[in-house]
Amino acid sequence: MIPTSYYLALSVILFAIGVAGVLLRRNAIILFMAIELMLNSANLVFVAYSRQFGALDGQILVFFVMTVAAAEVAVGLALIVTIFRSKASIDVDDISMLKG
Amino acid sequence: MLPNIPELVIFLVLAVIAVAAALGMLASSNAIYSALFLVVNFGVVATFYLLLGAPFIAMAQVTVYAGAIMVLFLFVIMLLGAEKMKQTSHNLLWQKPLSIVLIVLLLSISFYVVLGQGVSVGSDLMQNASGYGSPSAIGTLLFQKYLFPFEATSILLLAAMVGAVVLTGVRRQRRRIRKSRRL
Amino acid sequence: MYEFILHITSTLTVVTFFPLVGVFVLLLINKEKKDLLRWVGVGTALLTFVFSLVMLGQFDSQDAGMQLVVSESWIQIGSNWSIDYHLGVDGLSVLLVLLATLLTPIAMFASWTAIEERVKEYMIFFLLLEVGMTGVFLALDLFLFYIFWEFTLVPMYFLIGIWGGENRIYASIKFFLYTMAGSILMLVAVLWIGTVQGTFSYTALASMGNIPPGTQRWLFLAFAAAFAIKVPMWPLHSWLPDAHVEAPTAGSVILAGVLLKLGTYGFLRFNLGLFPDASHYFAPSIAFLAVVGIIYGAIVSYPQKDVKKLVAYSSVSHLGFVMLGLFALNDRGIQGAILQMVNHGISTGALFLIVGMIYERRHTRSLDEFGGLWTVMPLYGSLTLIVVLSSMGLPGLNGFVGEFTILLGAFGSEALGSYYYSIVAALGVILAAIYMLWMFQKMFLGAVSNEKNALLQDLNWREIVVLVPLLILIFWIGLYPSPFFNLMSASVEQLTAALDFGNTLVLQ
Amino acid sequence: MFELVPFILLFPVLGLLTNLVFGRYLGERFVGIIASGAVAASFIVSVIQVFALVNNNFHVETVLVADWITIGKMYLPWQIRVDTLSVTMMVLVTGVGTLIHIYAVGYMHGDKRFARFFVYLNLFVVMMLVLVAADNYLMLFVGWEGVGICSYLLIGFWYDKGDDNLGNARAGRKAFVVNRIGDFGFLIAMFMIFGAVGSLQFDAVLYYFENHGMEVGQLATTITLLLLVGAAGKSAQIPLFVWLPDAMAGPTPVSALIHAATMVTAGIYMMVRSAPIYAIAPSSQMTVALLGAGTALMAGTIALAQWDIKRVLAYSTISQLGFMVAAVGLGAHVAAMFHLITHAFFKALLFLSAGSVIHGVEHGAHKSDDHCDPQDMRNMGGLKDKMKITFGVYVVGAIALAGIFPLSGFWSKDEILADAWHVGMVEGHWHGMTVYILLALAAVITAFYMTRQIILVFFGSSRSAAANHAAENPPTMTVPLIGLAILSIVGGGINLPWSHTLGSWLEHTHHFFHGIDFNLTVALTSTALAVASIFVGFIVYYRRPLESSTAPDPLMSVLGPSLKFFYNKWYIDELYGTTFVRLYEWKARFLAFKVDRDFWHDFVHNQIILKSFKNVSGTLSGPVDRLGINKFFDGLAYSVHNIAVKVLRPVQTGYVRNYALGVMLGVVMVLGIMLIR
Repeated sequence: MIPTSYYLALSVILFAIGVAGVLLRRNAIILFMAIELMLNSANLVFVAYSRQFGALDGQILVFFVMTVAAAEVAVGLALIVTIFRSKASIDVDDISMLKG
Repeated sequence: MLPNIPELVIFLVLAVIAVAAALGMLASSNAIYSALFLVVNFGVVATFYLLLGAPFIAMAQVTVYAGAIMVLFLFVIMLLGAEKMKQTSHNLLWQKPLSIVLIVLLLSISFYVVLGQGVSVGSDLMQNASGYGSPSAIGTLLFQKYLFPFEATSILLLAAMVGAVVLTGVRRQRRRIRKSRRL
Repeated sequence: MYEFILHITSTLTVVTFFPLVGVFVLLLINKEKKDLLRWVGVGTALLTFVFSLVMLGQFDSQDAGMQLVVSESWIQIGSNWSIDYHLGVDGLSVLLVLLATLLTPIAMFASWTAIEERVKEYMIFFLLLEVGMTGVFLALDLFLFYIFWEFTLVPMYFLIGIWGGENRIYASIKFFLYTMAGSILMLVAVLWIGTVQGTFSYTALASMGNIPPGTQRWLFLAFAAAFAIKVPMWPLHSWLPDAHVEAPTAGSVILAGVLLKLGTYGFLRFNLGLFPDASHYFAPSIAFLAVVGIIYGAIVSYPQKDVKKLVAYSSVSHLGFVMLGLFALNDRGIQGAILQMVNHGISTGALFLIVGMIYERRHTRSLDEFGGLWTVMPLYGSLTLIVVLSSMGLPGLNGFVGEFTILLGAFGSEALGSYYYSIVAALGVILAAIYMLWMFQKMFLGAVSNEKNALLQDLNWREIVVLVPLLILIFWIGLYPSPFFNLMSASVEQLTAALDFGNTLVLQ
Repeated sequence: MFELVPFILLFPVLGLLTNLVFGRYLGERFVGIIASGAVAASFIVSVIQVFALVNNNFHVETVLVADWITIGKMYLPWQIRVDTLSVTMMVLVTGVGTLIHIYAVGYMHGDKRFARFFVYLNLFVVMMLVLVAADNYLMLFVGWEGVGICSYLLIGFWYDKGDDNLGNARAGRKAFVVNRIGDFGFLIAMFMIFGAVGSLQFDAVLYYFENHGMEVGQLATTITLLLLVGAAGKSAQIPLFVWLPDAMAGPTPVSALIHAATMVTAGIYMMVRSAPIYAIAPSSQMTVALLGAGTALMAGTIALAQWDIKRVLAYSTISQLGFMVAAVGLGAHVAAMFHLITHAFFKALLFLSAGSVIHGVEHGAHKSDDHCDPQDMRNMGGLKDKMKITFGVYVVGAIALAGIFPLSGFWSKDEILADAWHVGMVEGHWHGMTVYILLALAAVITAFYMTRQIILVFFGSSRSAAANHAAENPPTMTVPLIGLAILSIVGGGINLPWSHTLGSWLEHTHHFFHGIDFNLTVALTSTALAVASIFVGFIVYYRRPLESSTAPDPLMSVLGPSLKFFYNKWYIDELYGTTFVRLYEWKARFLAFKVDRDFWHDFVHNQIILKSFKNVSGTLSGPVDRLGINKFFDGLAYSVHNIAVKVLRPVQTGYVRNYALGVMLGVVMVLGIMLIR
């Protein structure tokens, strides 16, 4: 049996990569993918601990995280589509109308 | 219960594939490639779920994440033709180095915590009876203890759908507003 | 739930808060339907009067203590601070409540044609005023009393401020600030009593009666400050003429008819009730101020050019009598004073109605404009004559009964010491005749000099209906006042006994 | 028999109410019938009471109508007292009242406020009966002020006439205010009585004073003096008589009924009623006697010089009242009551006949439309053959008033003089003699001015066209005149010196009402004096009759300046006017405008409170607030603003990734902190 700490280590790495994606990449879609990745790493931790404590609640939470992710993607992409239609670019840095 | 070697090997191999796929998603300049890399990553994570005794979640992972969401991504990428991003100039000067520092910092802290003395991960992994992660178990738990969150998420999804439709269907709406103003 | 309904339908709560039902109904009605608004307003006031008659039915005049008591704990602050919703009626307050509930419908009915704009707000303010007034008379919890006392100010302020005469703003602000300033001291005293004595309820405080004479004095003065302004006693009266001159007719009817009685009732209930020794100590000085008020009010009203100012100063003089009666500290004086409060409410209320009627026709109040109205408006002249005689204290009408008992009480009262108070006060009777007949002569006698007076038409049925109940009362109290005296004799007996007991304390 | 008593009061009230309500719709005749009928009915009932009293062997009866004020031990009921004194007054009031009502029907014919006049007259009779029938001082006081207000209303009946249309109203107000001053004294007396006795019922009070005798002498003196003030106010004695002459502004029946027969006698009735209190206060009795005699003489002198026919009679009434008050002062209560009754007869007669003269002259003036003052004797003269009945009746009244032998005036006036003589000579009190001398002088003057009046009015030639066309009045007026004339002639019979019928009759009320035996010398001297003065009057006026209405008074040659002094009423009106009235006006104006408005309202209120408040709030708001606190906080706000602009705005770059970086920074810091702690 692989100890849960390994899974944790893995999910942290994935999480870090996700964060790097968000911070570094300028393409909005890649950004979304990075977020999906981060969520996925969180799921991993949930399932790992669910196995460790033997309680299915962890998995239920994963289930909910998934639905949230799906909803978030749907809305996100719709946003990208509309922004693209008005700005003809999905570069995150172009969208800075709300400058202070 | 120390991990027996073959299991460890499988875990490490899969782990490496997952990380590689993630880095690939990150580095690839073409959006489609990164999307595909992500699909691979999701697949590997699904297998991890199987290892961790959560077959239903694994299946859900594959169908929902890899299937639905990534397909959506691909669809949007194709719709917008965003495979090749034209490099625009204004890059934020100190964005890149600071973020790398922060990521490294994050990694170091978490590793310190995870592998160090912090979390007593405990090796007494209980090997539950079979059908631990089976759909019937999850189903019973889901519809008893978590009934309310379940209903709430359904509303969330509904809202997301409506939102998406409204956002994208903007053109027809604008014409109706302009007409009312002219009356 | 049942207990809650039972509590709600206890008579005193109904009498006090029924007008709020009227206010609610008024709010629903569209403000253009003026007549409907007026009918609802007057209807509610009449219904409240009917309820107060029901209260009178349940009132047993032999029992001297508080009756129909309603007591619910209302605000609980910490351990010893309990302000409770405590109402009760006894001999002292029953007549005044009836006066309030009688005068309000009359005043509202009288302003039927006088008020044309913003009728809805007018009716609402009037009903709120009635709630305040009945509340003051019935409240037995000092804090609740204070709340009602301040509450009456607000509607009156608006009544004068919105529907008043030319510089009504000045008058209403002055009225408001004057009374407010006075009542601040009272608030301090109320709070002091609440904390030290541990309870706000009047009945408990009255029975405890262990306030040492020293503190009683400054408490007496604190209360007296608020009430003296309201009465108004002599030096603090300069708000009254302005308030009366600027107030609309119905406003000054209620202002003179009932609001001035809040002051005297306050003296009677709280100063005499709670601080017997201080009352004995201050009786001569307050009687002196009262007598000065009588003479000053009577003399000053003679040369006034404005009828309402004349009647206002006459109120100063009449209420001087009431104060003299109160501080004679014997049963004749106090019963006379209470009856005089009612009489003054009736006769001065009627006087203001009459002034209102001529104001509605001629839109002026200066005496020189009138003359010879009796030939033009015979009925109006005769009714005014009766009211003038009643307020002048002609024997056989209501004014005399009150004044005579007060003077008799003041003459023989040992609390006042000397009988000169009552002799000088009796001079007021002569001066009253002078300015009252002067007013009557300037308005009604002589030939019709001013041609504008020639074509005035006499009273219409509405104005007659407004005056009739007051006239009936004028004759009834004048000829057969014993039912009124019986109502209050038991409670006054109890009060004078407590006062005499207090008296012996001072003498030791 | 006594349960009928309340009806005495009830009838006039019913008459009053019917006329008040239906007055406008019933014709003049019907209103007159109701009013006089009501008074006649109560006259009949009061006569019945006389017989009831007789067979109740004169025992006092009290009938409770209702209880009025009861507080603690103070009990004041509406209670009617039927004893010999009150019944006599009731009979007098209702009897004379009825005759005058009948007369008034004729006199007021054609007046547009006819019904209202009879309402007031009935109201007056009710109030007078309340006064007379009262069983306690307070009910008496109710009647007292009641008749006062009725006299106010009736004097000012023609309120739109009189000089500059306000004269009558002003006269009414003057009458009421002066009465009220008298009532003030009465009020204080009542308080003292109640203070001492604890009740105001006559029996209790008089019993108290009779028993305590002299040791309450001091209290009794003050009470009696205060009662005197009240009586002086009501019965027009020296200090407070000024209102009666002006009261002539009212219609003549009013003057006859109120200002001759009934109301003015109320003061005397009250003093007779409280005789026991006077009995134990000799000093106040003396003052009463002297005051009465003084008034009698003074009023007589003024009457001497008046031209207005009614004013002469008014002053003569004052002087006759002086006689009665003097009699009460001397303790001769029976003589006072006797004179009161006879005076009521012949003075009412004189007034009514004067009224019919005025009415006749007015009638003449309308016919010949020569508008001269119908009441001024200078425009009259030679009326004896034009108004025969009035002339005859007038002479009877004049002779009765002068006190010539067979008529009532002689007996009553003579008894008073006899009493004065008795007190002066027999009991040796000096004030008795002075009173006798004053009263004798007054009697002489009375005889003189009556002859003057008769000659001026009836003899000689008529000095104006109006007088020339004067005509006799209809029977409704002349019949009561004749009735009253008969009463004046026969009136003396009720108390002939040897029979003392009235004396014994009144004795049942108080034991010390006693008549004194006939004193021939006094009688002879007074008659001789009267005849002499008539003769002198005859010489002065008949031999050199007045030619024109503007000719000076022949008496001027005789008395000269003092006549002018008398004519101007000893300048008392002017004296009062300047001292009291003007002083009061000035003080009232000073108090009202200077003290109350200028000082109190403007100065204290606007200057001190308002101005100071404005200054304080001004200073507070100006330098303190605007410069101080405000500036400080502005500065604070400005600095906050700078920080925001310089530092915080650039943070909001608008790039999503920056924000993500921020979030990441936060996450890392939180982890670090959790790790360390």
